[in-house]
Amino acid sequence: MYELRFDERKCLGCQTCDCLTKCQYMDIDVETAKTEMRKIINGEDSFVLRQCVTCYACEEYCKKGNHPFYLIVERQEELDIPPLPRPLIKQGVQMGIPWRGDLEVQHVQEPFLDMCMFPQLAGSIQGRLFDGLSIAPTDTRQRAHFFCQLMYLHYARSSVIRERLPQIIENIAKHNVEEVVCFHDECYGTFASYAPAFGIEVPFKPVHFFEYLYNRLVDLKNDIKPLNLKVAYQRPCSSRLSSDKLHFVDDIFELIGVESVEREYVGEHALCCGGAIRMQKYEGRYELADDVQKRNIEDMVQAGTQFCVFNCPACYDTLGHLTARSGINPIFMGDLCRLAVG
Amino acid sequence: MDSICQSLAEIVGESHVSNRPEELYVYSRDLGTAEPHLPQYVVSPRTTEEVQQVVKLANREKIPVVPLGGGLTLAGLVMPLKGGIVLDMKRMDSILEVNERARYVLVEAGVSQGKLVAYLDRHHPNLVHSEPGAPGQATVAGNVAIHGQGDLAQPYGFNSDMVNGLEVVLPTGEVCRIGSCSLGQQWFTQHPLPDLGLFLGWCGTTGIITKVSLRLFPRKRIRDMGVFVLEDGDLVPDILYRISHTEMAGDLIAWSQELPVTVSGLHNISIFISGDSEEEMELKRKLIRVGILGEYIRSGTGGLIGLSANVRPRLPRRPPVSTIQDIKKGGGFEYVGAIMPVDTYPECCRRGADISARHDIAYTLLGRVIGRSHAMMFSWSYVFNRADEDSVREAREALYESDDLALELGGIPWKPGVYGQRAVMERMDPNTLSLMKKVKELLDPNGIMNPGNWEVS
Amino acid sequence: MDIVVAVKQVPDTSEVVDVIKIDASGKDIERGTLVSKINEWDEYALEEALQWKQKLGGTVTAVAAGPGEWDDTLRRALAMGADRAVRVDEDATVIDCSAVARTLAALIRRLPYDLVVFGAQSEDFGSAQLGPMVAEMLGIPHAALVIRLQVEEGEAHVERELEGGTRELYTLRLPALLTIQTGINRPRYVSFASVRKAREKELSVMSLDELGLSPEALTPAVELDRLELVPAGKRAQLLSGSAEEAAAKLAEILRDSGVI
Amino acid sequence: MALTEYKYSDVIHRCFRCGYCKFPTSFVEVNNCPAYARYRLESYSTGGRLWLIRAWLNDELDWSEHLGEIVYSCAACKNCAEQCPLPFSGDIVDMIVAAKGEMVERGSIPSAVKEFLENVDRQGNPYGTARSKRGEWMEGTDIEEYRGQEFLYYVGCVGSYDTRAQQAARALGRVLQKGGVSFGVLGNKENCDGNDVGKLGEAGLFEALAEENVRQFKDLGVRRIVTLSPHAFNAIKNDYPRLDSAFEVLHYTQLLRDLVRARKLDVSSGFNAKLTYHDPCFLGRWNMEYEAPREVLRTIPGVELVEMERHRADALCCGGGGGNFYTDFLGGSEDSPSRIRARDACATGASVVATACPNCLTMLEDAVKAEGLDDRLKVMDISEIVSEACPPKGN
Repeated sequence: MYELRFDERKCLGCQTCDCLTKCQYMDIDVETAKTEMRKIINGEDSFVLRQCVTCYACEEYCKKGNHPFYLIVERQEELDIPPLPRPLIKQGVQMGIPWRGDLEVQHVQEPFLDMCMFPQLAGSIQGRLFDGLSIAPTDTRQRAHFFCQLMYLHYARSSVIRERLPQIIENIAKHNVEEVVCFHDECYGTFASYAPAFGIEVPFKPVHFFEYLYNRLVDLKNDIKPLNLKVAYQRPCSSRLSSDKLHFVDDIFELIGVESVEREYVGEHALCCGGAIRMQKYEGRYELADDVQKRNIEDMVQAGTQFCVFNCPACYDTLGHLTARSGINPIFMGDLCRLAVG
Repeated sequence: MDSICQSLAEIVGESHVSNRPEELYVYSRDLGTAEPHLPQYVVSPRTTEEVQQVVKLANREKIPVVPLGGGLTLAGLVMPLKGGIVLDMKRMDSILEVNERARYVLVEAGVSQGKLVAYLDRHHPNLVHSEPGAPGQATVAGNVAIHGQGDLAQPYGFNSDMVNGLEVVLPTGEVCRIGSCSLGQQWFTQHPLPDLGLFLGWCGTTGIITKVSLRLFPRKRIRDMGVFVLEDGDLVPDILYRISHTEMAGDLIAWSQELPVTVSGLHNISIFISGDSEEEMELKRKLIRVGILGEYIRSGTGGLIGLSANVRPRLPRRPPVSTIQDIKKGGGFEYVGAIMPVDTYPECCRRGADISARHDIAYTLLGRVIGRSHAMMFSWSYVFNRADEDSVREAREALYESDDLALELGGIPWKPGVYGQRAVMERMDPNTLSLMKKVKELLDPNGIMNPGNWEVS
Repeated sequence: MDIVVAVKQVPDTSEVVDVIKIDASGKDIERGTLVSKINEWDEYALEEALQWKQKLGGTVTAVAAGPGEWDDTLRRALAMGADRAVRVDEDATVIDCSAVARTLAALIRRLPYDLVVFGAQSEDFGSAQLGPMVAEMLGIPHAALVIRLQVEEGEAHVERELEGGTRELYTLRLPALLTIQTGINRPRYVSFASVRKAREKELSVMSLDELGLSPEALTPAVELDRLELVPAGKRAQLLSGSAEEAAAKLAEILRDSGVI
Repeated sequence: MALTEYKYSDVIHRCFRCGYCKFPTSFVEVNNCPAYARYRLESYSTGGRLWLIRAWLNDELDWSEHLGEIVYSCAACKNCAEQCPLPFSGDIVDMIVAAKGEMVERGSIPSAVKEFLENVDRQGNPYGTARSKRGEWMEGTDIEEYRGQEFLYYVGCVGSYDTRAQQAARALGRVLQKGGVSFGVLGNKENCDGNDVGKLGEAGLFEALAEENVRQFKDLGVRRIVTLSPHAFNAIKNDYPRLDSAFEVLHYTQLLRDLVRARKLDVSSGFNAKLTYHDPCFLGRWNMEYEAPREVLRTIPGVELVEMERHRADALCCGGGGGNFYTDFLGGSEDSPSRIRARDACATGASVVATACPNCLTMLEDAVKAEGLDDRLKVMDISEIVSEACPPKGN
């Protein structure tokens, strides 16, 4: 079966242990970090496995190209110390079960956009930015057949991902396209980071949604009306799996004439939306979620943010109404770009 | 038009009487699984006086009279089992009085739950009634006539316990008022007068309710809800007991259903709270979330979604919009509701799921707490395809089995159809039964009121 | 049972009386702007025939003596359910009733029939003679202004309408001819699609000499001198206000004018 | 036709008769379905109607004039489609129209409907008045015949023949002239648009009318059409394109909105009144145009626009839709939808109820009279209000 390709030697030889020392939710010095990582590698229990809020960030912090977060999740599952209460795990795992009909392969051509669990948002895939773009799924009854499964990293259920992902990849491959634009960067992370890390073959080339948007905007450069807005980007956890694509955020902002505000919780220091944290079972997580969201939004407000830009529908759902409450309009990146080209 | 039809037309006017096949067809059918029964006449009165004259005529001619409200009991209680006149009360739909200070509303029998909600929203934002959660055309009078409950059941009990007074037309045609209104006072109380509770729960077999005074309650500005998810249904009664102990919750509903697959095999407790300020809300949330649910969450046996100032609640509309009847793409839905001890929740679910499995219908189980865990209304719901006889039959059998199960587990079927009524009366103390019989004979000597229902042989 | 129904086509003047003009000849109205339709009485006759065909089986044949544009009306008859239609080609407007009667009689003699039905009269000339004349010529019994029909064992039991609503009940031995009064039934609607479909049904046209009739035989017995229009009244008055008010005003006017 | 051949045989049984179709979104009244409002019997509710249609197609029930009236009392106002929570809500009106179509094919329809259709077939209008009189509404105006102007002003049957609606037709003519719009009309050459014929289930006749109109429009080189009636607007916008016609069609309120926005129409004389607006179904629910008429009204100095409790997508239909302005299955009672609507309008305290549809105009006009409210409430078409707000020629 598929196994995590984790280079233990690299990790044990690491002098910085950025993975844990940079963590924004645990206060860990290098020495402790070394000890705890060793325990984790050896399959022993570690407070890290309990204190981890599953924000994915260590995947980005690790300079060695290792997969500390995937490893943590492996261990959480092996040692049966999941961060979530069991009923929520069961509920989440069942969410990915197709129950409203078999896969219906639509005829599509490239460019092709994979909507994953969010066909209901296909409405915003309109206008010149998306001319000639094929979309699947378009029907909510079909979405489970496209669900990238990566969400289960929050659930200590990496096994579920490995078990289902090959079928999902096959479903997408059935559309006979070489390149697949991923509406959600959770999908991009799945195909570009998770699958390789576990040796799961991906017969198509995933394209990050922002890369697609950027290229389209370049095509339409002359028709862009600069928006002159001050915006903040809410980084989703899965964007930690595609740091190399993060630059497209600023590239796009530049093209459409919006200013990314100066703030504390940006880039590496971005804060999680709090959605996953709030569901976790450990004492104080509910309050932690409140605190993280509060800090995040106050930071935006102080920086004079007018629009909070989202990629992840889950972040949008969790945080959108809160930013709105503070007078900051929540908006998806795609919709922001549409404003610029009309 | 025969002579009866003629005289009915003289009472309510031509366009509000019919003995034509089209009306008879529509009124011969219930929304549930009950077999059709043709009425001879359909009448839609506008005033108590018209109802009175219709009843006098019917009593003289010994023609059955079946009062109909929203027709949403689904249990066939408004089917003319022995023919006669179906009295569609929905045209009597004036809201006559709201007493803001004494917190009650006086309505005509045909006023719909939807209209009352809209009216209070608009004109009395500080008042709310216990809304039953049926489609909006369910009527206020129909609901109390069957001992219905609503979304204030946990704090305040059955809707029929919220009745301050009634106007009824007796089967012999007299108009009779019950409660303080019978002294010509305000419609603010039924007590301390001698108990005349002869009409609530009788499903229109002892008379026709034409006016109802219903208690209203403080309406809080902010509403919130959370869903507590469990794998182990056995924990539910205890959790309900403890949440109701805090006295911080409003509606409390435990439910478990097979579809959508996401929730399959789980038990959910929907917890509704309301308050006038964020402080009040936060206090209530904390007392429930931390005080009661915290230990389950920490042990990993329960998970909470919502019940936080920072999580947008997915509050249902009042009245809610239901689409469950379309699950089988068949436009059919009926449930057995029963008033059960809260402790029986786990067994109700286990056995209910078995019944559903036997009849190949996805299980849909729900228990709404009534009073401080004094009881719950537990419903076993079954969808069916109206166009497929087998599907209808399966559902009907499942419903019969559910009636028996409710009794077996120590509960009582609520607004049962004829099958359930018989099952109840078989188990009833003979003296109670004969008292019911005497009351019925006293009030309705000719047995014209909704005959075939609650008939003591 | 085989039934023959005679139909004619008339100008639609129901709602348009005030646009009718007399043409240059003074003997006819200007038909240019007028739309044609089936004669109302004939529609009831057809419906009655079709209903009896539905009950007893047999055939319904629609016949007419008129110019080519009358085929529209015959097609309509076919669309309603007639099995076939025959038109004798002649200009019915220049000949008189007796001539039309002779023509139709000649045609009907060649057709199988147990019952012949006509509309009681025509909307345009309204002479109400055609049916009876044809009956005489065919030598069969007839009844006019029939408002109820019952057919059994070779007999037709009919009810006809007299002054002040008095009724007359007859039994006629078939074959017989009846002229049908409006209101005897509810003529079915003829949908646009069914008219299209009816194009496949048989509509034959016969000439006078095919019927062995010489033009001389059809020389009118009655000559039309001229037509005149009734001058429109100019004392109409519109009453405004609610129903009650309008009624009150009307009553007042009637009282003043001594009508009541 | 047996139920199995009926286009909606696989859905029609899915109506549960939960009754949302009787209400507006707010649940404030149970009588937002015009036919149910009039009779208050389940048979006249959308659900009852669907159950009866199914029973009839299933041979559980014979056709009768009464069944016909129940089915044809549907004003096609789309409130049910708006409120029904089930996935087939968009098909409900078509389910009823399809049943009417079956009645039409069998030849069994209520007499009033038969008259309507035969009149349209013969004279090109439901009243059966001569084609040669269609243009009379413009006598005394200097409105031009259409000959290649930018807009064809399509008036429709009600505006052409109904004396009250003719006033609106003329008013719109004046307003378009004031706005410097280049337009012409067809006069006697205009034919019925067929919208209501279609809703009465006479698909054949509708197709014929549509083809004829499209042919005539094309022959005359028409590209842009402005209609007085939302009914015509709906047919030309949504149904004619099936005959590969590519006209740009506007309801006149949309054109007026563009004119006032572009300051091409001077409404400075204003109109001093507290006024409420009644949404015509074929402009509102059928074509989601709620804003244009309101915007036009708001731009008129002196107009104080107040809304009725039920408006926009929740507006109560006047009861004139689906041919009922002629067949009148909903008339003759204080529960007639038009009279309920008149009372709704009066309750706002407005002195004028404005609408933008000749059918609504005539229905409400009669209703206000029948209610004896004519001294308190004036019924006006927006074209008439705008016409009064335009300064007389010269300035």
